[in-house]
Amino acid sequence: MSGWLDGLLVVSLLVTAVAVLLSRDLFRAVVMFMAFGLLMALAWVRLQAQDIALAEVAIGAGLTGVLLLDAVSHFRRARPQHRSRGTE
Amino acid sequence: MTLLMDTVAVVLLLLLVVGLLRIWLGPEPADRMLASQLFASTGVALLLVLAESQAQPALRDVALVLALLAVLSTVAFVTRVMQVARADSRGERRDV
Amino acid sequence: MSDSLIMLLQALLLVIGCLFFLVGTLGLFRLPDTLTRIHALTKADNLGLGFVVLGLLPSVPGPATAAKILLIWLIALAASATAAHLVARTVRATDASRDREERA
Amino acid sequence: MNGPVPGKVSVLQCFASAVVRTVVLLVLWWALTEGDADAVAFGLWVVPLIVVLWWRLFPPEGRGPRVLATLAFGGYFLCGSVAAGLDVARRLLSPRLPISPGYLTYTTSLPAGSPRWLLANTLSLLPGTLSVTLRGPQLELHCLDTTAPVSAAVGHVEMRIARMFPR
Repeated sequence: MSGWLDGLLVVSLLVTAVAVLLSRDLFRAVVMFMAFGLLMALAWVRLQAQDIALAEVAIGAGLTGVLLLDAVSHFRRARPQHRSRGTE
Repeated sequence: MTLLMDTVAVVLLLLLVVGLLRIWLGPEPADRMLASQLFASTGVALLLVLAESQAQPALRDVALVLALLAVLSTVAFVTRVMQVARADSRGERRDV
Repeated sequence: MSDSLIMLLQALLLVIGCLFFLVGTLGLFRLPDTLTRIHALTKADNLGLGFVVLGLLPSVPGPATAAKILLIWLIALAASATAAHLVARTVRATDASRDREERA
Repeated sequence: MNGPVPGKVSVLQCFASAVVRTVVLLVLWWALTEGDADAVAFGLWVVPLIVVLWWRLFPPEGRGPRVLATLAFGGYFLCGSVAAGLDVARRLLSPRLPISPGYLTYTTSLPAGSPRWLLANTLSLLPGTLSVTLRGPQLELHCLDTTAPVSAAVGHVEMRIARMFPR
């Protein structure tokens, strides 16, 4: 069963990494990156590196997410035509 | 018991991966934040289950930190969006 | 005898927890708009986490650890209730400002 | 606005509040360190510091919540959140998706401060309601099913919270 867990983890890490790179919407890329941070932490857990997992959760999923979200909203206010709400 | 816990972990990870789709699709930014909330709660459960099945008590601390810090990103998102909405309602930004 | 009974109970609680997580994820996809998705996600996921925590309780080493994982559940509960309120308020505010834009 | 009213809090209440806060923090420390004996000495240093900080940030406001009513509310809340989860599951799993979402504004009679926030936050986890905005006594809710008697249920929760906080 652990093999399944590791395989799924590897696949989802690759998927999120590619998604972060390919996303045209910056906000989506940031949220994807936060998801990537959490999955990375789980990967560290599976590699028996609990201390790195703790740091990854705090920095990758927590603080970097906050900083990037802040940066994106500044950027979006500076260039309003890049707003994701493209329904009109 | 360990087998059951590992199975539970696989199921939770699978649900988490399905949640990725909502981050990708989510038409509104709020939908994407919601999916990241799903990531936080499922991640906490996953870490607690792994702490038992791998017998690593330190993972409970990781789960605690995740539960505490996941809100921060939501708060950051909300404060920024609310500022933009408030600026909108004051009529500062009519450049759409 | 009672050991296997407890294990059965544990397995049952863990499976119920997984089912609630499944409901939460399903809600994210079946429901039509953001606010109803917040409903489903907040309620189902917290309950799922609660059942998983209950299922893990018998196998933790001591009462302090049991208290700790219950504490983690309480924190997750408070965090997600607050986050749900905040996201809902954001949705309301952006809806309102979009209405204003359309009227303008 | 929600600071303490001067002259209202007696010395006895201050003492009781200090004891309760210290005990709560000690239990918290015990749980966080998983009962580790090496960490106890450190905790005995940290806990008084945090009590002082807590005191300066949130001075005691008269009597705290009633113990029995709080326990009763905790039990009610747990049952309610299980009911909420089952309710959501039932609606999602039925093929017709029986929801009729909508807003509802409720005017609460609870005093400002923690009782109102407790009401707003717990309602998000109870069946069919989600708090959206809280402006003064006006609580705007989003309901999953507007055909259900939501107002009565909210009134019930409100009454239970009012019982926790002595006037």
